Amino acid sequence: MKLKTVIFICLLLLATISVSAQEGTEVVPEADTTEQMPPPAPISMLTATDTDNDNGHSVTLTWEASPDDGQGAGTVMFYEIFRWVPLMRDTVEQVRSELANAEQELDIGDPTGEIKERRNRLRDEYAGLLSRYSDAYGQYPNNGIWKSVGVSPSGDTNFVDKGSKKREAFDYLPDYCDFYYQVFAVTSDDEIRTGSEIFGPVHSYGQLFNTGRIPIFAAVLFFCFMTIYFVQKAKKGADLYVRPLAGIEAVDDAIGRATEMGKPILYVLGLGTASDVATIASFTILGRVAKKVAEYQTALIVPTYDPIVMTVAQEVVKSAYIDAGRPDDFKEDTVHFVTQSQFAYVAAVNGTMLRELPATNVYMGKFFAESLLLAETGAVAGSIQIAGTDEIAQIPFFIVACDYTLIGEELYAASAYLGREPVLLGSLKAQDWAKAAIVILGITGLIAANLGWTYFTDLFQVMN
Amino acid sequence: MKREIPLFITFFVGVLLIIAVFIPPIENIEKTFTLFFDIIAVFAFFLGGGNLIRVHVRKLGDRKQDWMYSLVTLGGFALMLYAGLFKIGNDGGIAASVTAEGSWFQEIFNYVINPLQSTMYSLLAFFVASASYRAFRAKNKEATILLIAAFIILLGRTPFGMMLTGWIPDSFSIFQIPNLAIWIMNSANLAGQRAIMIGIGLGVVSMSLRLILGVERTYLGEEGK
Amino acid sequence: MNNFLLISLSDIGVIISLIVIFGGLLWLLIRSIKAKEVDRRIIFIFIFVAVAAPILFPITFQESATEVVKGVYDKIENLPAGSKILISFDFDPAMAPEVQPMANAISAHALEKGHKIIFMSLWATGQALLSQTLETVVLPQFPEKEEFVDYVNIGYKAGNEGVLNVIVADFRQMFPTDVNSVPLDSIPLFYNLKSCKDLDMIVSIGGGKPGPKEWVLFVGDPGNIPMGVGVAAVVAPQLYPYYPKQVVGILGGVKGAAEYESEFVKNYSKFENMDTPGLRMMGPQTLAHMVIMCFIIIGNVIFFRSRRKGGAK
Amino acid sequence: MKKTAIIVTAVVMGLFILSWVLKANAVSATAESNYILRGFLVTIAAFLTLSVLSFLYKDNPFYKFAEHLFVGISAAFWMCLGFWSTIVGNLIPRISEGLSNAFKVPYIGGDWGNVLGIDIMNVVFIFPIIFGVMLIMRLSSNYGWISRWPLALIVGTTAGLNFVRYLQSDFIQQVSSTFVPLLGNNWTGFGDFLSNLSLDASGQLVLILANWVIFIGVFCGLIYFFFSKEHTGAFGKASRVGIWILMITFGASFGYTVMGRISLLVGRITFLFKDWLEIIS
Repeated sequence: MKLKTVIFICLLLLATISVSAQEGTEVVPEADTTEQMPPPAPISMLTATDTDNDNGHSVTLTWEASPDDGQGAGTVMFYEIFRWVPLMRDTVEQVRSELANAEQELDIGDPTGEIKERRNRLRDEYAGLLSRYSDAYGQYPNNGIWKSVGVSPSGDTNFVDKGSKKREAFDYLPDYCDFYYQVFAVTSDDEIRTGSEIFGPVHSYGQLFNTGRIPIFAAVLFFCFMTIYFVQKAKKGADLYVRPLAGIEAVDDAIGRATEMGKPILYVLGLGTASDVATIASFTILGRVAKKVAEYQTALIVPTYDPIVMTVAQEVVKSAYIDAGRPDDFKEDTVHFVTQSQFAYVAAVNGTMLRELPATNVYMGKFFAESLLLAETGAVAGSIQIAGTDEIAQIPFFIVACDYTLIGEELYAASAYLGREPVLLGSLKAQDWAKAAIVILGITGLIAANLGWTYFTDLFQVMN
Repeated sequence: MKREIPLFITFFVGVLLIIAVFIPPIENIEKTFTLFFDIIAVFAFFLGGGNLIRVHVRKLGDRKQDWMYSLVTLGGFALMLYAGLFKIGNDGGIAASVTAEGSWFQEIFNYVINPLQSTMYSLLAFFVASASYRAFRAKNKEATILLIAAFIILLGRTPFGMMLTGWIPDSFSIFQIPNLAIWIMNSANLAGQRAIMIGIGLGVVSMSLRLILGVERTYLGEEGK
Repeated sequence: MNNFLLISLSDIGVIISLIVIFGGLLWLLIRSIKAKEVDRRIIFIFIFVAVAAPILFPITFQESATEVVKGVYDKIENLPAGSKILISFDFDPAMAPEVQPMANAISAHALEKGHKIIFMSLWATGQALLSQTLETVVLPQFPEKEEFVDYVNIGYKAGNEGVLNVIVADFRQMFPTDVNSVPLDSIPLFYNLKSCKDLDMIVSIGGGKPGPKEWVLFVGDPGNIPMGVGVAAVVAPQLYPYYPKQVVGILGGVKGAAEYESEFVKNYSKFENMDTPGLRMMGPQTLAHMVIMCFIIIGNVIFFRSRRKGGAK
Repeated sequence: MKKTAIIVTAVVMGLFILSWVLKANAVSATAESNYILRGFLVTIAAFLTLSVLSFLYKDNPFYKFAEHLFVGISAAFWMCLGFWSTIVGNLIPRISEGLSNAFKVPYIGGDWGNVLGIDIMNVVFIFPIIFGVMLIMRLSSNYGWISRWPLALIVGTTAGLNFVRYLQSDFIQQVSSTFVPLLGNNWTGFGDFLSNLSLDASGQLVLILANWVIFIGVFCGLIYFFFSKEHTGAFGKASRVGIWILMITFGASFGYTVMGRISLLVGRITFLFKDWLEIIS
């Protein structure tokens, strides 16, 4: 034990000396004096192709692992990939440095505006040079350089050489420019490495259509077709059934109750923005509530979280009052902005609930942690509560604390249900058919998976 | 014109973004549009701030109930706006980060907004309890299932789950309550979540299509028709 | 199992608060038989006391370790002294309250058993948390243990799963030096340690990606090295399919940490007074959970009694 | 009534000032230089915390004060953040070099190239400004209708994005993730199958059962969400199973989140005891 410690301290000293001696350079392991290992076997079957389904500027390489990778001598630690890049006929570098100088001078000060002019000229010239990158001057193997483009750990058999599409970037990878590739199998000693055969020429280019996304494309077409078909059918007068939604039926009763009690109705649109689908669905329900409220001449309070939502809600409520034939009863302050901070908004709405004691609270839209804060305070105030949200994590809280809850999709369906317009009902029907498709595909896929037919499940693989 | 142009804008932008997904050269266009969205949303702050001031000034003017508190709101608003827009106390003036340590803006955040926010949030601990008491009652079949599932999971999170069922041999460990809780989370809970998610997904898709086609237009401030 | 409450009798505060809570609940239960509803404010008071009391007077419940937690504990317990264990800190400060207690307890346990530990991290933010464990657990509690001989900190390397792919075959490729640029070859602990395959056990603690799952798939499985994992509660269910073949055990969330701590403290009386944040955090949790469950029961008693009475809904 | 309110307020204010003095005194023991301010800040944080907690008893003037302060300050907080991060951080660097210099943010124009010496990006990013101004036009009663244009842009953008995103993530990927092996992967015989009911991978029956529950649960759950067909007969039964599955989901999720909610309260109470009262370390 003691001996060990002494050795250790000596080693440590040695190490510190060596570190301080070669400050700034890489630390070379001192103690490693094992004998030279033999170079590993090279990789085989190197191929390089343009990366599919992208906007160019990327090449994908594949190979077969070196026999010494994992098995064999097991000495391969990683692979280093090199690309041969042709040089340009024009003096790109020179223009680039001139440009850099000009930029620097510009930073110091430019009283006459002359430098800026020169800078702009150089910038254009440089861009012009780079745009001709593809008619590069180098012809393999002359007038080009090998450039290391990356490493890949052992066990890997592919590499994506992805460059920037910006001409001035250091890793610019031009399209339609002939490249050559070589892959080195490297051991733990960086010096001991073996190169593969050189593969080339290959160039990258952009595709116009992303074939990896065909499953999505098919789903888009399927869905559009279904919707348009059922909308047309509904327009021709087919009677489409929609099952009743308890939460929506309850809204009308609740408004009646509020009128009897002479208390207001509180409508909370949640934390969504005007672009959240839940909020948009909520606008439709708000329109319906506002119309009834206008008819019954009950008070309505709509505190909002998002200014744009406030704007839209004002429009919706206003037109509901106009529809109900009571435009004069509409007060701008019915819909008001509170604050765009989650818990401050909740604090204010909770305060409103306990002070105004609304007969009914309606929560429709996007809700987060505040769902239960609102619903419990509402319960304390003794209000009837109707909720609907598509935030899965919050549905349980509404279910527990509210009288009626629209679960997820029911919230969207509610807007179609209330509208009762053929087009809306048609789209609802299409939605159901898509669900049926899921059930059928799911069962088929399940059978396929259990029988080991991977080609069916592969159909659903979406690339990036 | 008041109605057609907005509908056209929605249609055009929507279709453009759908197509862009399949066309690599323009697949990043959504980033630009999202940025547009953010910028427009900031302009909306003026609307929001304006509305806030108007509502509270009116309350003050009308001497409505609790009008004094509106002074607190307006005072806080003005103070924070002053601290934030002029970067009071930020070292390095205009180039400093608005939330730099030691600035007024950050201090107010740390000692006013943060305690208020987290205390509001922590009220949930109380409300979770009162909601459980009120709502987890075996009123009917559905409510009973809800109650049992919640109770098993709650029990599984305390040492009592293990105490009650720890004697069950390991090869039947599924009946030990903590394990049963995990199993429920992994099976029935997952199934329910997934069903809701698929439903919501289709609902969003369908609603988006309705918006793009101009069928659903309440967001423009008009009833269905 | 019988005395599940570890109450030091001197701590009167604990007893008073427990009496208050459970006496109160009992009283409410008796009242509930007469179908009298409980005011919400009473529930609030109970919750407040149940959370505040364990903070004021640390109440710890002896957690009995479940099988999955015991798997990790027993593995460390049964390895011969001097075994080499790697502990990877794959988490960030947001996750730390939940998983750092696990890292601390496992480190203390392993060092106490005389094992040698290699600390590392796959997360850039994990490095600071790693130093925290060194400063609060390793240095003060094990002053006799020497760096480089009993433990070493090789720090963080960027590359996520790539790092794992390399170190399963060779440490020096990815970590030529330790965190302070001391070459691995000069570190006694690494004399006979070339790759992960030479380790006796790996413990990955985390909850995101890369994390325990990646360790299992990229190192534990291919290298056939025993793996223990500690994860945040939300991801724990996803790791069960790997137990017990691919991982020897799983610590899930604060509860997992508490179970491990309680198992450790129970068997090593020397560490009786060790800081056990997992157990400490479980105190308020357990009491509050119990209060909530009691109120659910009370609510149902009231419901059934009032229905029998035929009272109004 | 009024008298008691005044007394209560006075007492609370007195306690508050006392706490301030004590806190400042405690802080001054450390190296902190402006201890009076520090003491005030900690005390006000504690005061606001208690004010919000008092809401649990009932609505009261302290809560009203905290609530109104919170609303005012937070509204300005988000406005300032929006201004500095979006307008100064994202918009200005794209439209004008001069303004970028004035606000000391790096100019990032030129990315999209020049046409006739004009930066395309400068031009394109004028659009959100125009739309933003249109939105504010809402305040005018005559031209309010023009605010629908930016709204249409916003809705169109997200409708387009959501349409594809949800089709991909919910339709295609969720379907493929229900392709689970219902018979298990490594069958070890009936004896093991029936005798080993542990949760881990060796418990065949348990794993397979979970897969069946997921499979049946997803489909019955979906059936519950059918809107255009009456829920009667076999369809109605499946939909009922669907509701049960949903109820288990809701109950389980509720129970599972309780722990996180309690931690929040632990945090607040620790603040009161430790940072304010300093009765625990």
